[in-house]
Amino acid sequence: MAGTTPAWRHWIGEFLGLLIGLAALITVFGLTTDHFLSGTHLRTIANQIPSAVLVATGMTCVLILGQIDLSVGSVLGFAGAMLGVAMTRWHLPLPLAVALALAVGAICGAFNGLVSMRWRLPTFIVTLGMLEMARGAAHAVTGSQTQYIGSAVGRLADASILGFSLPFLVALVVVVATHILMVKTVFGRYTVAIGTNEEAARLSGIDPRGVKLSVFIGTGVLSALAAVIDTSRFQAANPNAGLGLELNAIAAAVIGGTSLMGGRGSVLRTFLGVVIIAVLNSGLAAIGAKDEIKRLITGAVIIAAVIVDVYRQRGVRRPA
Amino acid sequence: MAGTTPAWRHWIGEFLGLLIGLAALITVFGLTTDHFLSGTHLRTIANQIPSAVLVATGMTCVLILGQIDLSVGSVLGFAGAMLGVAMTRWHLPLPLAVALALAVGAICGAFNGLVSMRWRLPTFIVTLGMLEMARGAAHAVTGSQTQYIGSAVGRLADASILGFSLPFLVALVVVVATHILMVKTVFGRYTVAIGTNEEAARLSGIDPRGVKLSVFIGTGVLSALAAVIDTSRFQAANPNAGLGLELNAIAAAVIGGTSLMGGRGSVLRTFLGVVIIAVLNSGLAAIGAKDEIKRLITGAVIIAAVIVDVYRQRGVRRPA
Amino acid sequence: MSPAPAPSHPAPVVRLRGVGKTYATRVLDGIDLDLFPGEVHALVGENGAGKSTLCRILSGLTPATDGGMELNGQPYRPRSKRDGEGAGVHMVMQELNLIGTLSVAENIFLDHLPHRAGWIDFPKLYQRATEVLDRIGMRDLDPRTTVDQLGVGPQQMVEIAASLWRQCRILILDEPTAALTEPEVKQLFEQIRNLRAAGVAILYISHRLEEIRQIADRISILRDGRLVGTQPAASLTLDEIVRRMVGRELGAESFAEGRTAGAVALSVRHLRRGHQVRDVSFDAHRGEILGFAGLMGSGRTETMRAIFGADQPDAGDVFLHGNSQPSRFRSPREAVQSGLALLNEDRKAQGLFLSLGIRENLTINALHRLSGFGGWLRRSDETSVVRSWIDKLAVRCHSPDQGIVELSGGNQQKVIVARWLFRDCDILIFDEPTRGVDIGARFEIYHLLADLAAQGKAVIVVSSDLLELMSLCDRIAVMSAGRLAATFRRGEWTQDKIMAAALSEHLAPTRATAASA
Amino acid sequence: GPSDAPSPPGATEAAKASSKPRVALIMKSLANEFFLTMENGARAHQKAHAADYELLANGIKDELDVARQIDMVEQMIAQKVDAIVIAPADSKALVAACAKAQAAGMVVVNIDNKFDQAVLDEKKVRIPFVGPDNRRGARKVGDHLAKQLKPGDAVAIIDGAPNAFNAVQRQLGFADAMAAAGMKVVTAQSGYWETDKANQVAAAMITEHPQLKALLCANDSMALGAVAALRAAGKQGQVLVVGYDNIGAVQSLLKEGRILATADQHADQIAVFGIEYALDLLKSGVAPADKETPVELVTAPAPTR
Ligand SMILES: Nc1ncnc2c1ncn2[C@@H]1O[C@H](COP(=O)(O)OP(=O)(O)OP(=O)(O)O)[C@@H](O)[C@H]1O
Ligand SMILES: Nc1ncnc2c1ncn2[C@@H]1O[C@H](COP(=O)(O)OP(=O)(O)OP(=O)(O)O)[C@@H](O)[C@H]1O
Ligand SMILES: [Mg+2]
Ligand SMILES: [Mg+2]
Repeated sequence: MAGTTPAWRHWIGEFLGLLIGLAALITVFGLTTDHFLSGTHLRTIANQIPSAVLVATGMTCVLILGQIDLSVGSVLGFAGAMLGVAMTRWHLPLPLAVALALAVGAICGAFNGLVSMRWRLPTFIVTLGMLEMARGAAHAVTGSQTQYIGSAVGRLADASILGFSLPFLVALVVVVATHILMVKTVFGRYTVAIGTNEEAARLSGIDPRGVKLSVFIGTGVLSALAAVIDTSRFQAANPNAGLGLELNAIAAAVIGGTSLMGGRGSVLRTFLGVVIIAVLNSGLAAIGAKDEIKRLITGAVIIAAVIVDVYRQRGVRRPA
Repeated sequence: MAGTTPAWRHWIGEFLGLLIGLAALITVFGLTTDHFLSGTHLRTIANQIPSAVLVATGMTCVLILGQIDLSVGSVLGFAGAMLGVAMTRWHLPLPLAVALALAVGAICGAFNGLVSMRWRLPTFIVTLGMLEMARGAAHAVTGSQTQYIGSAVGRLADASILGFSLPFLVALVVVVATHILMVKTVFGRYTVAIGTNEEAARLSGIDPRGVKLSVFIGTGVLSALAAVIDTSRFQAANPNAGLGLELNAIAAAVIGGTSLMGGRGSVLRTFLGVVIIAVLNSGLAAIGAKDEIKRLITGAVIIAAVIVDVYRQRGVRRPA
Repeated sequence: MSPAPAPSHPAPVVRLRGVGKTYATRVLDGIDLDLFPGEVHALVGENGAGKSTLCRILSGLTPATDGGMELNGQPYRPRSKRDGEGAGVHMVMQELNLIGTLSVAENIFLDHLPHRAGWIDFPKLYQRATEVLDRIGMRDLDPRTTVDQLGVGPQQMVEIAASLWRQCRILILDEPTAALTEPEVKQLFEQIRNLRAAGVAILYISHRLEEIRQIADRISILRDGRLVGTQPAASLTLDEIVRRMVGRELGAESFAEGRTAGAVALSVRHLRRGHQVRDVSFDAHRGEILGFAGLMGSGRTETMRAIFGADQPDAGDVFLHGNSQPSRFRSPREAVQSGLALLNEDRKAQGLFLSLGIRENLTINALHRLSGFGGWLRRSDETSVVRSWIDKLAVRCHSPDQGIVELSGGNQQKVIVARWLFRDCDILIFDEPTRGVDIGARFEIYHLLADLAAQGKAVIVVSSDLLELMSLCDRIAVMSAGRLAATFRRGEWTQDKIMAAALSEHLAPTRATAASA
Repeated sequence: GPSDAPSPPGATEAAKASSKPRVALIMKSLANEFFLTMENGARAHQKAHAADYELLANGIKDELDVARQIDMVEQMIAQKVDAIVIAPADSKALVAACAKAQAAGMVVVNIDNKFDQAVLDEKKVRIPFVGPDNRRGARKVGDHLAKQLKPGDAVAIIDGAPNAFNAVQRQLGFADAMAAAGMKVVTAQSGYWETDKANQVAAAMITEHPQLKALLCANDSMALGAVAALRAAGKQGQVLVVGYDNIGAVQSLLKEGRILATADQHADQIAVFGIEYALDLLKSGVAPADKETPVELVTAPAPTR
């Protein structure tokens, strides 16, 4: 975060490794497939990632805070389920149903934050509990049935500007806004400080509880927003949505250089992490690689991306 | 870990919360079902947990070391797959095939350790990569087919003493041995030291690399041993075996009071964590509760178990 | 200037020639230094002069950029601390480096745990630890205690104990006494003298120049990374050391003049917390500096933490500004909002945000003064604030965004002092504010504290350095085993009286072990 | 006496009714609508025949968690149930456990996913099977699709989880139908039964193979993902989608013609057949022959293409 290099060099340094990795991936897939490099395909990828971006953004903030949230995927499932049920069974209008879904996300996040603070529990375990509970709740409210909603919700995803869907633009706005929040505001500074040394922050007169609670609620709401987007893309709410998303989100954040020890991370770079994973998945599917090969390559690329990032950091500053 | 309280009070304090929780669970299920409290049933549970115990034991050591290993489940799958293929396709004798499986575990563990140390990568990401790669490898070697082996391998699991299967006894021995290793030997103390403050340990003249590598290899071998046990119980090797096991293992360790920040944890208490989870699963199945209820209860019990543990710790020592 | 030879020892154990080190800037340049067996060689210099860096090079923690070293006439190029230790060079580092979850005994012998085939011989370990602890006067410390239950002082003693049992040829002590009170310092010096008699060369760093005059045979003075000179200790007066260190006269100033105590700002009544704080009552007035003296573990830190809401007291009340309603702070945040400040003694664990820069560390608790609507930070305002504090306290750094880890220990301390000064509180509690701070900057801090008091703020200083308290305070409260044993006004006190009060509760000895924990 | 309390029975009730046979139904993932329907069908049947038997229904969290399902069988052995009706998550790995149950004197009926014959032979056990033929069902769906295409058209298959038996069967059925009609399968990849994963795969397939005329999905959840991918790519109506399972959510898609066809395996009946088999066996002790349950092709009433 700190550095004495001029701003532009700093920026390039921040993103260079990731951009090189991304360019390399795109080149490889561009050369080995016919249509990968087409505008349509890249737009297709862009329109697939919004929910992953939102969830990874929330996860990055939680990780910067020195905590973890394993429940993001389940909360996505639960919020989507509520949206689906609200529209298909209770026939609520779309705005109300969306508000309900977001509220569900906020409540789950608040639960995570409050319970872990009240009893000073590791958030790993509280959110692991929430992972189970929210998934159970998603199945309970839907009766484990995918709720087909139809175009009533689909129009959210269909709106587009310059071929980029509304969800993609929303995700971009959220990323930029969160980045600014973390870098330019008191709140962000507190988050970083708490993630670096919570005790020192507390003794400096910061109340870590408010910050923690806000970050967890924010993450819950972002997961719910992702649920709204997914539901509108599929025009259906699936109680299994978001299964295993937590590891993906963490992987994206870590590829983007976020530290699991807290205090270090950047939402913008997480965004690139998400894009890298999405391009990789999409490229492998375009090649039509066998499933086991896909896994081998995905694993190797995740590790390679982080290695590249380590060299980048060496270039910019010596490791602490 | 050391303390000035008399040894017996120390021991009771260490295990009291967990034992109370366990007793409560058993009582509840004993009252609500017919056959839960039968010797056969408890023995059945005992014979189901060995592989979970082994994996959680390895995970506990990794967590004490201040690292994490997300690949345990996949390595279990891969090692089992190799065992299956070695016996069904290459017709290796059982001891050789088992040795091969253990070697696979050791190699995966060594990869995790070496790669993360060579490039100073977070083990979260390296083992996440290994999670994908080992699962891919498991599918590749088996062609995604479950390998049926038959009684050639089954006899390992069938051997029993006093109704306890050989695997259960093996798991017990491993738990006790690992506990002693961590508490009574130089190696164990170094593990704790590195997990608490790697830099300080390094400055005290400890070389963290050897310890780290050993712990990762050990964890890999334990996962492979778990694979051998599972394969012999099922008489078949399934390339999907161990899916999602990493979170279970971490949950068991954390329920047992292991800190995710490193330096704190006990293999014996992790064992109780595994037992609690197993009893819970088993009891819920005996009731035949609906799936979403099961999930809700599982989530709540995980959180409750840790809350009980927090109160226990308050009783024994002031929080640092 | 060429190094002055120590007359009695013809062959140096270590010979440094032209040693230099460059990070972003040049921090050490052309150091020539000889260490002779059986001498205590003091290294003095301002914060950031390069003392710790020199020690780090000598012990193998970091390589020199240029120059060479010889050990017993052989070229010496350690590539790690292990290398250095293999060659008989040991060091007690400036910052605490203990393993919190391990026992005292395990920490002392961490790299040489007595064992048979890997099995630790615990009885032997505890017995040897007890012996080592005995030697430095820590008889009361149970070697099985977990280290993170100890305060900074005992931890420092454990750290020292961990180096004293070693067979070494060179022992480097980087500010070992910064958190210690007089009895411990005495014990340490006794051990140092024993080692000296056994022919060990000791490189000793401290900002307490009185100590240096007591223990050192020769003194090397560093300024801005260069060696100003090495001379026999007997040939240097205190003033001369200071002048050559700082490059100017500091003069004999008093920091206690021209103040009149005003109304009561803080009164504490019957405060209790566990065994460390037992019925403490006192008043702190506006416009005065109240000192807290006491032995290590006497409960000063615990008292301040309980007042500040960092720990919850078991009983007792805190009144602010003569209010009849007690204010009980449930968190440090409430205390800060009511105008209290507490600077912690353990800067690494409780003060610093190690992976952040000077900027973030300095402004963290006064961001409301640097932000506008919605908490938007005015970065340029912040930069100028940070710069002004860097200038005011002479923090040695090359940019406000330099990582705090890259600063020398004393400069880190200044940043944290600046944090609380900038926050602008009415009642300031400083626990060991000059821990590791050089004499020049110490005077700066004294000036600042005196100014604050003169402005009508209430200032409380907890310090293990009695001389510091005596030159700074209007009153000195003395704690002994958790009780307030005596309070002296300026003029009433003498060093002996204070020590007697500090020991008063120990006349009926109780084991201060962690049996209660 | 007869009681209409649903399972789970309380301890006292159980004691009262100890003469009733206890049947354990062990299913695959209850996160999957198909098995939930199966479970609901069974529970309804038990309610209607509460005097005849008690039901213990359990499923695993994740279809791939074979170990957990084996644990469950062992547990039911310990619980001394009278019969086990099982939809195995793995057609080989569960044989040993079920053989153990038979050896312990329990009646075992295999539903939904047939045990591997070679393994059964090796173990020398006979376990009656009640269930649909996934391959034949997929073939029906594929044949119906082929009628809407011209020979030589490019199609792609989105498979279920790679080593799931029914996934393999459905893939084979799809492939049979396509081969018979002369279609070209340009790519087949796994969507792991999930909407989201299938969506990603489908999106890549339709850009990489612009000539694609149809997507054959091994279940309806994945078909939903495929439909979304088409919509996002603006290729709705140009590429046909078929699914499998006939879940509630695809009904309107079928009507709108956005999904061409799916297959209905009558999940609610499968478990019921299995349970009735088990009860018969308990009464008579004579093992009935395997029974194939019907798979029906479901298409829109009037395709609006
Ligand atoms: N890792 C580093 N990167 C950059 N600069 C460093 C680093 N470590 C030390 N420095 C700089 O080197 C100089 C000397 O630091 P050193 O720690 O040796 O000072 P010191 O004399 O021990 O001071 P103190 O009395 O405060 O402990 C300081 O200006 C410091 O900022
Ligand atoms: N000799 C000792 N043996 C064991 N524990 C000790 C010893 N000295 C202090 N402690 C512990 O260390 C802590 C120190 O107390 P505290 O910090 O309040 O005292 P202090 O007067 O500020 O001393 P210090 O100068 O060490 O900061 C207490 O928790 C005490 O139990
Ligand atoms: Mg220093
Ligand atoms: Mg103190």
